[in-house]
Amino acid sequence: MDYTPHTEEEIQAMLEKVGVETLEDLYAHLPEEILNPPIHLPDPMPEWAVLEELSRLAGENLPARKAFLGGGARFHHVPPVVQALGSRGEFLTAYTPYQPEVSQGVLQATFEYQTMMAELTGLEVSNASMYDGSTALAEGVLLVLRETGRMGVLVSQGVHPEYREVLKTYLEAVGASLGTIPLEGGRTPLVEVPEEVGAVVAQNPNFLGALEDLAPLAEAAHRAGALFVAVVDPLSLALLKPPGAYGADIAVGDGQVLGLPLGFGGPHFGFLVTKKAFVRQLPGRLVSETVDVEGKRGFILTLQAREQYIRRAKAKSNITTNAQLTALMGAMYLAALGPEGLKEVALKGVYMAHRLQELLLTLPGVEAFTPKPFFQEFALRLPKDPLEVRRALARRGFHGATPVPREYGENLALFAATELHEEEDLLAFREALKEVL
Amino acid sequence: MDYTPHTEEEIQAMLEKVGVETLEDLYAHLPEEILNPPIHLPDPMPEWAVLEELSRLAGENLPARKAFLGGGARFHHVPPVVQALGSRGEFLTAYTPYQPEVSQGVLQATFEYQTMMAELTGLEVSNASMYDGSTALAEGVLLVLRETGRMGVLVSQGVHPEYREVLKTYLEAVGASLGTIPLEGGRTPLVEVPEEVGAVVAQNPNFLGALEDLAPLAEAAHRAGALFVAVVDPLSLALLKPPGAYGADIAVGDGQVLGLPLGFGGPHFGFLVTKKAFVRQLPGRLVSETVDVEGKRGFILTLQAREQYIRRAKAKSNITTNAQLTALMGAMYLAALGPEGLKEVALKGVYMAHRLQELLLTLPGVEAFTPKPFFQEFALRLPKDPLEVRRALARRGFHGATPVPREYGENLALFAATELHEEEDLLAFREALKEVL
Amino acid sequence: MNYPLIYERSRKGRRGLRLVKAVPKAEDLIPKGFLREAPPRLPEVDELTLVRHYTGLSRRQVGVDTTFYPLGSCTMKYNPKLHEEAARLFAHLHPYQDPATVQGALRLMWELGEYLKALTGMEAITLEPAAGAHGELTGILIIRAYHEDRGEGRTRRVVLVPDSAHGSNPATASMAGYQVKEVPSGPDGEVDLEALKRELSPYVAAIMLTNPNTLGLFERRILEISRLAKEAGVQLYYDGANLNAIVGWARPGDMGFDVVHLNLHKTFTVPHGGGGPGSGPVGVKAHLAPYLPVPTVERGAEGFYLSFDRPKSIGRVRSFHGNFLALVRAWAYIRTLGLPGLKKAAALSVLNARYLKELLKERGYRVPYDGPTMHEFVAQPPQGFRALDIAKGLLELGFHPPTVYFPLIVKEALMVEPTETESKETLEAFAEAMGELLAKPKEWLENAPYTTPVRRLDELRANKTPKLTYFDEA
Amino acid sequence: MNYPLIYERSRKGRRGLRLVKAVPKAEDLIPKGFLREAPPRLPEVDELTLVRHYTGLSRRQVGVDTTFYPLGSCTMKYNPKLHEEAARLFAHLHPYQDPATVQGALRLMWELGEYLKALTGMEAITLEPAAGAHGELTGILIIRAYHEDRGEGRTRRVVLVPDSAHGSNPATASMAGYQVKEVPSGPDGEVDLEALKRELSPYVAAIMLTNPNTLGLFERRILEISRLAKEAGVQLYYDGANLNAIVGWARPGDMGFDVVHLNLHKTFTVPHGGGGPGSGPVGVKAHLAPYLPVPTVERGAEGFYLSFDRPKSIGRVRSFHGNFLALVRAWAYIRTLGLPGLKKAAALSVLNARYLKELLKERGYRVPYDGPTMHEFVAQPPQGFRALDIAKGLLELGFHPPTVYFPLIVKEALMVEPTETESKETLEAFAEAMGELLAKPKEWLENAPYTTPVRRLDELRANKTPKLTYFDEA
Repeated sequence: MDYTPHTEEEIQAMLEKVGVETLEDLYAHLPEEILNPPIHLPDPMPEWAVLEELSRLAGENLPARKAFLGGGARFHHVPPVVQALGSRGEFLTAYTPYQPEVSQGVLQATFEYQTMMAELTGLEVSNASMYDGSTALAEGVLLVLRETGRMGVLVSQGVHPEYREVLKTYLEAVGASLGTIPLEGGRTPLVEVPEEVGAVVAQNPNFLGALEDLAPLAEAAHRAGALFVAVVDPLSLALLKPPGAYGADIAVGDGQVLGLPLGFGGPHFGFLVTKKAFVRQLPGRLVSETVDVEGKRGFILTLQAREQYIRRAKAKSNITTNAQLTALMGAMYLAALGPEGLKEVALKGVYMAHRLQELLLTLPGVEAFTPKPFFQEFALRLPKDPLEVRRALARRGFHGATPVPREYGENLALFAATELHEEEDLLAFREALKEVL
Repeated sequence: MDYTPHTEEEIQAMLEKVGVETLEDLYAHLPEEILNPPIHLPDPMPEWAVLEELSRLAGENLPARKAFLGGGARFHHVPPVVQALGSRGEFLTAYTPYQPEVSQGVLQATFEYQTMMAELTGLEVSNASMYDGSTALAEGVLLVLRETGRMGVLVSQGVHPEYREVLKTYLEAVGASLGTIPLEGGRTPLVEVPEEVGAVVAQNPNFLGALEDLAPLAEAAHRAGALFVAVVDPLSLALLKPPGAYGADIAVGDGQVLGLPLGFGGPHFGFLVTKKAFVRQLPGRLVSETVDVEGKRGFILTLQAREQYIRRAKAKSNITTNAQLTALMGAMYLAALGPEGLKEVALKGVYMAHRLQELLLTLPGVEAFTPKPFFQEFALRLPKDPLEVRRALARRGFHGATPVPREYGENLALFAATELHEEEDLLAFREALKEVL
Repeated sequence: MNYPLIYERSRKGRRGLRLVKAVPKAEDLIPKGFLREAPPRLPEVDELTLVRHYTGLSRRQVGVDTTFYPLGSCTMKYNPKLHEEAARLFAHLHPYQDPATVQGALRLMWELGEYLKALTGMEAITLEPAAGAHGELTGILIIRAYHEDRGEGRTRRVVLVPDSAHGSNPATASMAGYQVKEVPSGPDGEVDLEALKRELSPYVAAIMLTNPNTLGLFERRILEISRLAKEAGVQLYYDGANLNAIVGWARPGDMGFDVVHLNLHKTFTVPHGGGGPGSGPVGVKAHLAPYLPVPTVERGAEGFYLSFDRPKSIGRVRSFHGNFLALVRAWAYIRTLGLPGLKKAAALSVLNARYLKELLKERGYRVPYDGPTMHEFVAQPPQGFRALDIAKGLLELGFHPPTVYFPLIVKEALMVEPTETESKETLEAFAEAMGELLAKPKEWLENAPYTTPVRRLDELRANKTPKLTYFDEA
Repeated sequence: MNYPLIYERSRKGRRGLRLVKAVPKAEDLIPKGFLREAPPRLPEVDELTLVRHYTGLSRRQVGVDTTFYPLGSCTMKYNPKLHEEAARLFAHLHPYQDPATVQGALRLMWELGEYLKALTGMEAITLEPAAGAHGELTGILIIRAYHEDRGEGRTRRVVLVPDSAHGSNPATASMAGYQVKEVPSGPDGEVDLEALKRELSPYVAAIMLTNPNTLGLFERRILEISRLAKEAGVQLYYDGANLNAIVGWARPGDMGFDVVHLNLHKTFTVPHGGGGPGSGPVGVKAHLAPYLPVPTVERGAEGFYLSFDRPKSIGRVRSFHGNFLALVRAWAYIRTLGLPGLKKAAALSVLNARYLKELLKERGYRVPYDGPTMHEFVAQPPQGFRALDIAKGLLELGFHPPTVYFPLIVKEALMVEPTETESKETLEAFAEAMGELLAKPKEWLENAPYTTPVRRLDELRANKTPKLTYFDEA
């Protein structure tokens, strides 16, 4: 099974037309030394056997439907309606909409996505998506460096450690320097912003789940001529003050919490939203409304001079493939829930997370670490190595206690609760945790 | 969550327009005694909780992916491509195509289905589908009685016992009589067909899996002025002589083996195929090619004067909803495999079933019952009650040994193998059966 | 340009799905005499061609997912995508598995039966019938078995149906061997009680009613009808096609009905699938329980099981255990809405229909039986317009038309059922379009539609020289 | 009529999905200062409206599932539906689960890594990058780290790319802080070897090549190029966008490449999704393995695990473990085809392109670099025709056009890649259409398309006064 339609007769007729005798002849001009290398792959299988083998592999995993794991990805409901619409063949198998006349589906849906992300963040312009939250952050900071012409970046320790690592990789590439603002009491303190710093970055809710008032830091950044980049949880923005309202020039984040399957970490999507003033520095695709020759409304890729396939070495980024489909599914999720529905989902998780903390703090040796109020996750100090705790919980069929890197302190672990948890789930989890501590 | 779009304001505005004050008022003219009865239902749940509860229920089942169960439904591969195409929203949520201008999708696909079923059976006219194999048989026999004006039916014991039960129910309703031809040596013997008999019915492969040469019986039926109805396995027809070639006037059967999920028994689809001569007696929907006002080819429901919504009490059947979507998925399956692919699937199962019989006959106390050659299932006589054997196998994670009704003999069970089985599966099953016998 | 048939896309020797690696030889397994001489002429296409073909066909098709679809008595409401995922959870169960390995499936069936009994006021139920008409046949056979059991089988040979009934009612009665007699509707569109009284006799086996009826009117004298029926020893049959109007608000059982069939693909959101598969459970009062078809799902000490222990049963009506995956969807729907949700849905289906009726009347449509209609109503275009042309004109304007020419007692009938899942502005847009059509030139209307995948088709030709397969010479 | 925006379908107070029964109050949980003052203006729609909106949008969109889509260098091949079902099996795994509970997922990643190494001739691999360009950046950073580690980081500041390269190549080099220098193509369309020699120096860090290149030509002097690179201490980078032409037949590793990125969404059938998500694994030779990003998947005594033990690593390039669900699809593809299937697919992708090239030449199209092209080729319309008009004309005839105006070294370029999953008659129909366009009146061409959901759009207006959100005043 190779999905090719050719019959033997057709292959013969086509070979004749192109003037060669065999399929091998099509490769005759390649250097002989490299042709037909020995390659060892498993034998082909019919599709039912592939599915069977995959089911076997899937069976070696313990899916974590009602998990209490946090750390930048959480268990939320994945609405079947979004999955069904997002897997329509036309959305799934289209390319980047370079021919707008036959791509209004993707283009209009992207325009709507851009609108929703701008609304959530309180900013003006969203691109069509980035790979994930971490690369959205890196690209957002690079945008700032281009805009400010500075090469210094100051990032709060409250930003997801993996995001900071990715940022570091990207910044080293362009020779920019990266400083860190250590958390104090689980929150980002107000610091002086040195002159060489172009971008100040903080996360809200931060990696430990705590809500932060970032307005003073944004103001400090602006006073120093820098721009402020906020890393945000899009679900939280149903409830929380949007970054645009506390002075962020750029908001970035990851869309997984908007109803996307966790998929062991991806694909989700990253978003990057900013002010109109910076639009010409924006990496990635952008869709604009326009009209056709008959005056009918239509949508089209715009400001393409920023992009690699036009601008090449002078492009704002090398990004081409992004996370279009998962971003559209995020938009479908937002539309499916609406402002009220989204707020309810946010609130329920906040409530359950606080309740969970309360319950877990009754266990001996467990101490609070993340200050209140937090969003849907929080860190606790455990009396044991969190790696061991996580494993012992898994043996009991529970997933919880995401180990927190040592830089934040010893024996810390993240716990999350969402709209999928009810009181009895929390109680059962507490019992399990009690047993393993 | 009730899937209604109305806001409170809209409801008020609409109530005003229709001249009542509350929703309750819409029921004010119903007799008071019956209004608002006490009804106890579980509380509403959000959809994630519904899915959770369903997953719990699904978890109480042991799905039978590589099962060896037979009896008119078997485990075959359910191709994802067919599932994906069949679940396109337009196919899923359309009604009966009474408005052909906007229903060419369903209509053309049905026309193609009709063609494929006619080809498989070697007959001329297929209706658009019946509920399942058993009701297709019942309706096929009723067609014959209308056509012949006789009230007697002779059915081979080789016909699936549940189909015969359904036939009995339908025949009693119209006061027709039903006689049975007992199997001899696992096959239908040639018998005299009495004059009052309008329909003679046999199944090939029969309920025990054995292949039958039904030409002599069909001839005997015709000699007596009766018509011959064949119950067939559509997958087998990739390989076997079609009923049209051995004298069947009508072929009926169940489509599950054409790549449909078992779904604990349904929905599958039934098919009913006959000769053009009998088309005006055919129950159910029929699609014909025609042209539109511009001469463009199109498809439309035809000969509707046969149907209940036109003919009412004089209709050929009361059928209206049929199994349109599952029938279309059967046609998709046939098109996905093509004649060669279907033949390969049929052959592999035949091969594996014979190999399975060979292996199981090595077990002490196990005796052959179905004569060779058979198709993809066969009966064995076990040294124990098949109900117990089936349960003991299930405890070991195997599904096999469909109990055969006593009328065929004591301690008989059906075993099946299909394209999904390989030698190692058969060996593992033999070991399990050995342990439980 | 004609959209190609899959046969026209076929190429000799082309292969799609290959499920078998090493193919055994037929001759080694099966004697030649059993084998077919020529392979069946099935399409030979690759997988991409298959996908393009059916994707393209689906794009030539409308459904509730694309279009407002107000077919009267069909209840074209939204089919939640949740239910498709729900059904997938149960895809791989064999009907003959050991019952111990399908306890979840059996429990679901048992629970659904309890819910449906509660909602209809019935005392026993079968989930076996595969569709509404199949349920009707089952129900009427149960009634027949009851009369026979009481020794009245030979005398009670007539089934009464109102002249506004669905065609399946008389067709069912015929299939069950009954003579059908029509009862006229009164001037208010409800059953003419006096006429009914005249027909009631020891020769009558059953009355089949839809309530609300096909005019959308609730039979207000239903308690009297059921009292009269009971006195005459006549069983009262409830056609559940229109249950959506009253579900949760009133129960056929409380109205005095003895038998009810439900269309899970109408009231309970199982998708119509272009005409099926559906599901048609039948609920009965206790006195009819002995006659239910087998098997039924029962709860015992060791769990749930399929019971065949029903000596007076009418027998089997279908193989296996009914359209189980349809039952899963109905279960999910009921559990999602609960009683409050079901009642709200019903009431809004009525409100939507009433509202739309007002809008259409404002635009010049007539409503001959303009009583307190419920989930549907029957309108007529103004004098001089044909229902058919209105329907075809609607297609051009992007709407699916209502049911036309039914019920038969209304000329040029347009039977409109908007359902509760449609929004106020959709109803308004539809009414707007209906109004617009009346202002179109006659010729425009008679030739509509124009931009659909095909235009008006030659039905006569299809009837006179039907071409029923690709290879048919017509 | 404009297709409505979801915002235009929105109604104040309307509700879709409700996931929470009892809603806690915000004020009880979070101090007011943290709360937003006004809710975000998100659409307020019911579920049916949502379904109709996006179903309708999808019907205004073409994809491989609907249409021949011969975009050069994009490899728009069939995306098996099997893979969607495969991905669903792994939907609910959290990236931070205990590794003991994700052994199946880790094994799949490890196995895929082994397959890709075998197919590219590489010795170590990362599955982390989320797309081709992301893989490019990763690969170039690895090269940079390597040079820096050897103390040549400060001198080697130039990356060479051919003038026919994908735009992402120079853009990537820039992002990695390199200066980009273009190497001209020779008259045969391959890299000008003499020009390349002139550019090679101790200041060069890497050469980025696509092979076959964007003209569809295999760089026949690749072994000499790689020898020269090696001698000059320059790392050779392979852009995998065009791997589909040679997969199984020849390996970048054997050609002397040091780094390879793969586009799983091209060669390995991950659907493009309207522009992503994809996946861009990067394979390297052993000397570059120390610099791979973390984490990598390793096999140990206790099973599979994520390894962070790579002290010279360039660091992380993405959160979590890459686009895992894309990896599942690629794994399924490779296991379905095996080596024979992959080689056949590659060869037929070449045959299809060669065949189509002949057909287009017969119809008057020119092929400026008409060498032994492989999976794609670059054509030009006859004098006087614009590639853009040909593209728009194709839309009217029901085809998706090829890539236009790329590569930049060919004027009015039409870059055609049919892929192996297209049938002979599809290629013929496409060529027929291409021929037909040349016979159309100039005016017809310049105004095409006519019957698409929208016609030619005002791009200038979008650029000058972009309107980027519904609420944007433009």
